[in-house]
Amino acid sequence: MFHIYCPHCCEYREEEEFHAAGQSHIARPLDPDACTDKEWGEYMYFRANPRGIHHELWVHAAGCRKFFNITRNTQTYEIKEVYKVGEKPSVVADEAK
Amino acid sequence: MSDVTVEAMEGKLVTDQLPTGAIVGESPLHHSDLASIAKKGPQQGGVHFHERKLKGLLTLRCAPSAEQLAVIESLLGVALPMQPLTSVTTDAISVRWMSPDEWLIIVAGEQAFEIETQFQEKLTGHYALVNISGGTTILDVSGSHVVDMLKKSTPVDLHASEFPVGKVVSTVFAKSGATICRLADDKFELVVRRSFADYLWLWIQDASREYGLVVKA
Amino acid sequence: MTQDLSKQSNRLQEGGRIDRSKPLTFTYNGKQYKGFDGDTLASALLANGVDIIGRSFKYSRPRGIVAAGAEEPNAIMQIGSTEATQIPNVRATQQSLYAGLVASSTNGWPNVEMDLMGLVGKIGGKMMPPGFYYKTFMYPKSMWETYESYIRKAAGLGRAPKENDPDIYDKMNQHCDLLIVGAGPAGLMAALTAARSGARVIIADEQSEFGGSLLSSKEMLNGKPAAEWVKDVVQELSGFDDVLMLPNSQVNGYHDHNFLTIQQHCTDQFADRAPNGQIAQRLHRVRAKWVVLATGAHERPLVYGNNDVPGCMVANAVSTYINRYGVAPGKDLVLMTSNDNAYRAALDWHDAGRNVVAIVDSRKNPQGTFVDAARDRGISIIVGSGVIEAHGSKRVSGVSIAPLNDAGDAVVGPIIKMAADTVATSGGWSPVIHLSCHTGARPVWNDEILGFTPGATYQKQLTAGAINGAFSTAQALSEGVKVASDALSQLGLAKSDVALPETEVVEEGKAMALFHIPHTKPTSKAPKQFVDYQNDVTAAGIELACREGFESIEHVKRYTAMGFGTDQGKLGNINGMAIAAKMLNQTIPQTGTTIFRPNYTPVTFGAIAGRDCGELFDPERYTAMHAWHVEHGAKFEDVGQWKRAWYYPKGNETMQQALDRECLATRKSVGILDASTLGKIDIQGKDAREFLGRVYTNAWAKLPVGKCRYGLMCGEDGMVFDDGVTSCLAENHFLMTTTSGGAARVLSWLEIYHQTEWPELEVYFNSVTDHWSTMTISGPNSRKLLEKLTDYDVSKENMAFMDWKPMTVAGVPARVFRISFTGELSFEINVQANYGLHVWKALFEHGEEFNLTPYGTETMHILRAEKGFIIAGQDTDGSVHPFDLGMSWAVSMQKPFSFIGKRGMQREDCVRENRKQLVGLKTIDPKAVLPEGAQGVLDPKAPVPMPMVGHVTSSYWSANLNRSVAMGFVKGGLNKMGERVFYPLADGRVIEAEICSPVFLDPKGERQNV
Amino acid sequence: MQHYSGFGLLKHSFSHHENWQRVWRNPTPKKKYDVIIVGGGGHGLATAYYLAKEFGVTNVAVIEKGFLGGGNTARNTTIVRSNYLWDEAAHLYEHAMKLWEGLSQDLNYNVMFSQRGCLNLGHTLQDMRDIERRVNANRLNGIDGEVLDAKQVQEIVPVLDCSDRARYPVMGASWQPRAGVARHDAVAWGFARGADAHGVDLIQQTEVEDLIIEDGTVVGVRTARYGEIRADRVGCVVAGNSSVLAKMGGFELPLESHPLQALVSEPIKPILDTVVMSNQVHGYASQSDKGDLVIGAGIDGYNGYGQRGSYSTIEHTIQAIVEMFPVFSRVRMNRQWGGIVDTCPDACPIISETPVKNLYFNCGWGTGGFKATPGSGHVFAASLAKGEMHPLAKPFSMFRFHNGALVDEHGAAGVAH
Repeated sequence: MFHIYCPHCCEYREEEEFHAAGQSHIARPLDPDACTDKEWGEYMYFRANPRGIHHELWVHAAGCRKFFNITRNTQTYEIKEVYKVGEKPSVVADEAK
Repeated sequence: MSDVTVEAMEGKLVTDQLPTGAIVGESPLHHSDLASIAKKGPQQGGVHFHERKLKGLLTLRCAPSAEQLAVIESLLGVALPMQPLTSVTTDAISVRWMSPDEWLIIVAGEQAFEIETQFQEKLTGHYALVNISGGTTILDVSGSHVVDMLKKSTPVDLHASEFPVGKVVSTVFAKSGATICRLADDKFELVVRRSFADYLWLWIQDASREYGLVVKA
Repeated sequence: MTQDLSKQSNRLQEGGRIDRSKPLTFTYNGKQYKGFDGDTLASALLANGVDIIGRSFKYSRPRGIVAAGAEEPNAIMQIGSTEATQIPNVRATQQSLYAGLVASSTNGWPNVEMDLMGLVGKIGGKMMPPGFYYKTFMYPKSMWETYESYIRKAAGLGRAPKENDPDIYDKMNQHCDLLIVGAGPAGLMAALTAARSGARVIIADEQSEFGGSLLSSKEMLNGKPAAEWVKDVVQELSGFDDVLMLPNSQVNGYHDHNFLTIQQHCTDQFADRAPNGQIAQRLHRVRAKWVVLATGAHERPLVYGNNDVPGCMVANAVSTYINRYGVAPGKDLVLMTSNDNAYRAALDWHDAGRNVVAIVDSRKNPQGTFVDAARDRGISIIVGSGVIEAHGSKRVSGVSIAPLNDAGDAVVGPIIKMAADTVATSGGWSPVIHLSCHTGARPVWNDEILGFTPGATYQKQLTAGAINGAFSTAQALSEGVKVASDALSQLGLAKSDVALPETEVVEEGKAMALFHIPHTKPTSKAPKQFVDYQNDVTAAGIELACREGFESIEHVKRYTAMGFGTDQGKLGNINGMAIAAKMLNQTIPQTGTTIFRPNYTPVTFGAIAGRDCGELFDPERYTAMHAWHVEHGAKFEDVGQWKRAWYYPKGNETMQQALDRECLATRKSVGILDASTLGKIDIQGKDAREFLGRVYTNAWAKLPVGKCRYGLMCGEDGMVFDDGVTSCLAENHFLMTTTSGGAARVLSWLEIYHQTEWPELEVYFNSVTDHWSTMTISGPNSRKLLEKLTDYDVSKENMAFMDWKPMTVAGVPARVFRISFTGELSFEINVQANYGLHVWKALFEHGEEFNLTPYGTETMHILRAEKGFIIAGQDTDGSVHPFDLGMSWAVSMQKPFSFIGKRGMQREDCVRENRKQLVGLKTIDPKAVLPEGAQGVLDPKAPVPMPMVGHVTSSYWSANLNRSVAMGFVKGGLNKMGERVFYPLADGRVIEAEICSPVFLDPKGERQNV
Repeated sequence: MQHYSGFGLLKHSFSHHENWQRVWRNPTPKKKYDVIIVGGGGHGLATAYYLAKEFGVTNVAVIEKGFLGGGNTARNTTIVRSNYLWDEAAHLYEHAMKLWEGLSQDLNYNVMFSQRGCLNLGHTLQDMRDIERRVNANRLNGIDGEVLDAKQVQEIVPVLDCSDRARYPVMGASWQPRAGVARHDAVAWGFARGADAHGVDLIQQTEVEDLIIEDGTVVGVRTARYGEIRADRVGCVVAGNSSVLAKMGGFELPLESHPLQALVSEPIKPILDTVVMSNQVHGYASQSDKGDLVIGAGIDGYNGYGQRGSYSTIEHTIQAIVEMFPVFSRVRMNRQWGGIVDTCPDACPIISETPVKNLYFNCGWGTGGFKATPGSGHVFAASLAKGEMHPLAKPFSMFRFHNGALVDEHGAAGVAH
């Protein structure tokens, strides 16, 4: 049961107020019509799914209804940081450095 | 009848939604006949319940510029609470912070249209003001055991050190949601959606049973 | 004071924390017994000399009580005085005794067969090594079901009640600075330290009283009995507003980020049914800034031959029964130990006036305070030896004692037999690390204390006392202060002064690592040496598992079922690991570790469910007109959480009769539908129009103010997921409608794209679903009806199809949309929901002359199906795109922005030939109504598996057309108009249908355009 | 291989069970194999078994980082059924069902496959439409199934609350009589013992740290414990850890690994004779031969490799069970646990070639892998043996997520099972 700091409400809230919305930083291709089937399929479905540091999108569904990012260790479930949409994470996996 | 007002300045529609004359609105808990319960039911107990009904409720969406802030303050008579989870309450108006770009405004039922009209006339730039009076009701809960009842219903920390008077949170309430504002040490305001009101009323009765529930007219 | 103790043969004349002025009568296996307030069911049974409290699961051997707390494996009872209040599997050592308690033993087989089963166990037991069932019951194959039915008969301990639970349980969310688990010396000291500093503290303990080990020992603190110190501390703690003390409360689960669950027994400690509707149990859901685990330790029994004969106990349990409950569970005690600490059991036994036959110490030269005390009392100590076997069947009658070698793994001398009725053993203490494992930390073996201690964790967790292997009271007290001080400094709270109470000085010699007492015979041939009582796991079984190649401790546990009982191996796991380690020639840490998962002790389902069951299981959402529907006899349909009127039967009408009436009335005159549940989203901003163009498949750039338009919403894969009508209220202001079930999903969909992809677009979305009551009047007379309630000109000229207009209806300002889901002239009237019922009733006041007929969702479905309109979710399933639905008219591929779904619906598989396409299905027999979900084939005579071409999505009897109407998917169906499809049904019938346009009625749309 | 039977048990009881053979060897790996299977769970072991037994490929190693059958095989709720909606999935699961039906005898290891039937409850009109659709498809595909009304459901499960009191009253159900449960550990052990007997090397406690890829072709694996082990073909069957292995191969998969939790009650006397599942109320239960109620529901919404999930999921699951079976209110929950399930966007598996030559993946079974164990192993073995995908596996290529030919089984998969 995660205790999640909402960067908009500026306090910790219970996991029940939030929903996970998948991997962060998957930008919609700017010109979808120029994508091949493979590129489009990868945008829609293919994910890093790492064991370890993961950047993921959550929404404070029962609270302020804002989406934001969480950097979390998917093995230990430790939340390393939260940051707003449009911001970059400061904690990243070793191989991504 | 030519009482239909359509204002479409700024490309938005504002209409008066209240009837004139003797038509009485029916709040979301109308069918529960709280008035009779208030009269005939228990007069003592640890939780007090009151439906503050037929108020004017408006959602303001805006990422206000300084200029917009000033206009809004002049229109509402109070400044928008900009700090997360804060609120302003006066006799005439309550404003609740909901989100970085969202506030809930509570006024007397008939004032909603007035505020909508004034915003329409005076506030420029990107914003939305939405009347949600029909879709929302306010449940005031108070009493010596009100915190115990709330602790059964919501996961937020209600301890005075974490949840002082004036704090407002939107959160999970039972299997629905509510916007909770602490009005006094032992008094809270719950803003809830109409369609869930009956369920929440059942829930609150159940959660209050061991403390005794007093319905206030 | 004189008490009639005659019936409590093992009750001591004095001592214990029981209230001898409050005798209680209880029933066990149909017989009445007496005990005292303050007893547990277990102590009362022992007081009454009840030896056998159950039979073992596999071998049906008689079993007695071995422990005094949560670790008890045998005393698993059925409790309950009435059918509805039966509770299976209550641990007698944790159940407070109350007047009128009714308990019975829980055996695998009915009582009458018990002796027979015991016999079967003795003989058949030899054929039932671990995993025996994997090796047999296979031949002949057809017999397996018969075998299995016998296996199943043996299943289970207690039984579930047959009637519904009359009790209620609830939940409470708690927050604190420190949650202290365990109110023994360490926990109490931590609580006191934290409380004095103003921290918010919750302290929970599974026992009915705080004090932990101090309640069952004769220790002195500050020169007074420890229990008095406990009383003072409890009193001081109860004076703090921010300290919540929870006795009778097990902390059962430790979840991520310091979320813990506590099961508080509110009334079930003194009644099987909560009096006066009180809460029976409360589940506390705690979020703690810091957690202090002061959970203590469980004493480990030693494993020896026939160690399950009633009368074999854990040493500390003997002390607890004597000191806390005033019960000596026997007369002649043999204590076997590998450490000094356990000597206390013999001392307590002796001091209670009972006979200590001998202390059998595996060490050659024990020395220390307790050893000296035993010698002082003249108790015989047999050193360098072990009890290799207990004798007796229904109660211990004696023991065999033999000298052991230095390693403790071989008998090296002659056996002495001694008479005794009780064998107490101790192999040392296992820290209660269960909670510390729940979030994934792996325990660490500590050779000093011969046990596992909590592993590293990132949870804000501190541990104090015996859980760390700090077994002495003095250590526990000082660790309690230390962890509280650490937490306080992390919390930024100033620490106030707390003085440590003065403890007695105790010298203890080094303990010996001993788990499994050797026998003169090899383990496989020796009398059964039980490791896990509840699952009848023996040392021989573990050795066999290892010999067969199950080398991982997880394999051993799974193969033998060790640790899978309701006690989760609290007594046996480490002994089992030690036996496996030895067999595999490894150390214990090499063999693995022992991981515990929630729950620490079992938790009542009702308590976990709390009040979220029955009528509060899930919200029922109501529209403003709900009470009217109820009053008018509506049947309801669940649509998401909404209760929607389904149909309104009159008198004795069947459903079909009611539907026929509703359908005919609507098409002939006028019907009314409560459509308030449709999702409604207010969209404002200068980019609202652009946004709509991106999320809908069709064009929105030119929709004029005052007009409405239907749109399809697709995922990025191009598959339809919702649809609805969106109206232009003003240039930068729209009202979107969604399906009733899809409202939340659509709003979330809009928000995620706005917030993460296109934040530059100036637009706001707000749900107004609940704000508006929506009532649709539909039918040729709907205009006439509306005209009765408004002065507004609703003529065709002033209000065309797909227009919306503001007007006053029945005195209430309304927004009226001339849109139609029935194909009839229709008006959708929206008013603020506080006035919905008023307008609804006003319509009926004026509707009588038009036979205004309320209709529900079913008639709505029929009427739209006659027109071939789809319902997202019924005629779509996430695998169809707009072209599959024959709705290319609703897709604008020319829009400049590549709308959501456009790219997806052009993928290779989405543009292939022969996709399933939605078509009308006209049954050849007009009276035959295809079942929804029927699967079509082209050749009804084809052998199974038959190639299927698609299923029926919507199908109804149409009273208006006096025939059935249906829609469904057919492979390549849009190019197969006029061809036949066959639907072979389960009852053997085959319904034949012709592929046709889905529009069965008024294909030109003239009825709605009047 | 030592033959198991009741007679054998009797015989061994005279020698105090001292002479049972090892169930499998504990070999040191060779330098090179024809096929390496990464992952010693049920699916991997079944693959190895069928490779050796059916397809004559015996120079095979199974490399397992922990102990055999220690992943999801050990953590699932053991439900076996084949009533899937789409032809492709239905044929695959039915292939497995047919293998289940003779598995104990084939393996000479009693996997305790108990065909006690499975009910999928319907509580809404749309549920019932979906049930009709699925059962009709099953019937025409030759898979047993019936649509029952509430009264028939009540007869099969007397303790189920089929009254109108329920928030979502039971309207009916689909019923597959051949469905049931099996003993999960026995499945892994039975396949392992069978594979070992056919010469397969089962290498435990050996983690694959990398794939050795030369010129776009996999040629072996690198392990911490034994260094390089070479192979002509490598099949990865590592469930929740598939994305980690794929990354070693330099590609991503359309997978997310989620926690899936399950729980058991304390053992109680037999009360529930079949498997009961509900998508709408969201929970399912069966009773084990030992008497435990075995209960589960859905996955947690976030990615997680921690083998645990959130308490609220457990709470909701138990609410659903108490709502469906009010008489279970006083039964107590003994233990909960979590697995790591690799979920695919269409709730169907991936049995596929990959961008790396000779590297194959069998994954994405999500919450429903156990029931497919023999079928999955069999078709994957056939594919690995021939270097060409088995016809039943072809629709489950990972490349369907490029061309859009998904097999969407969310409806039939419903609550995790």
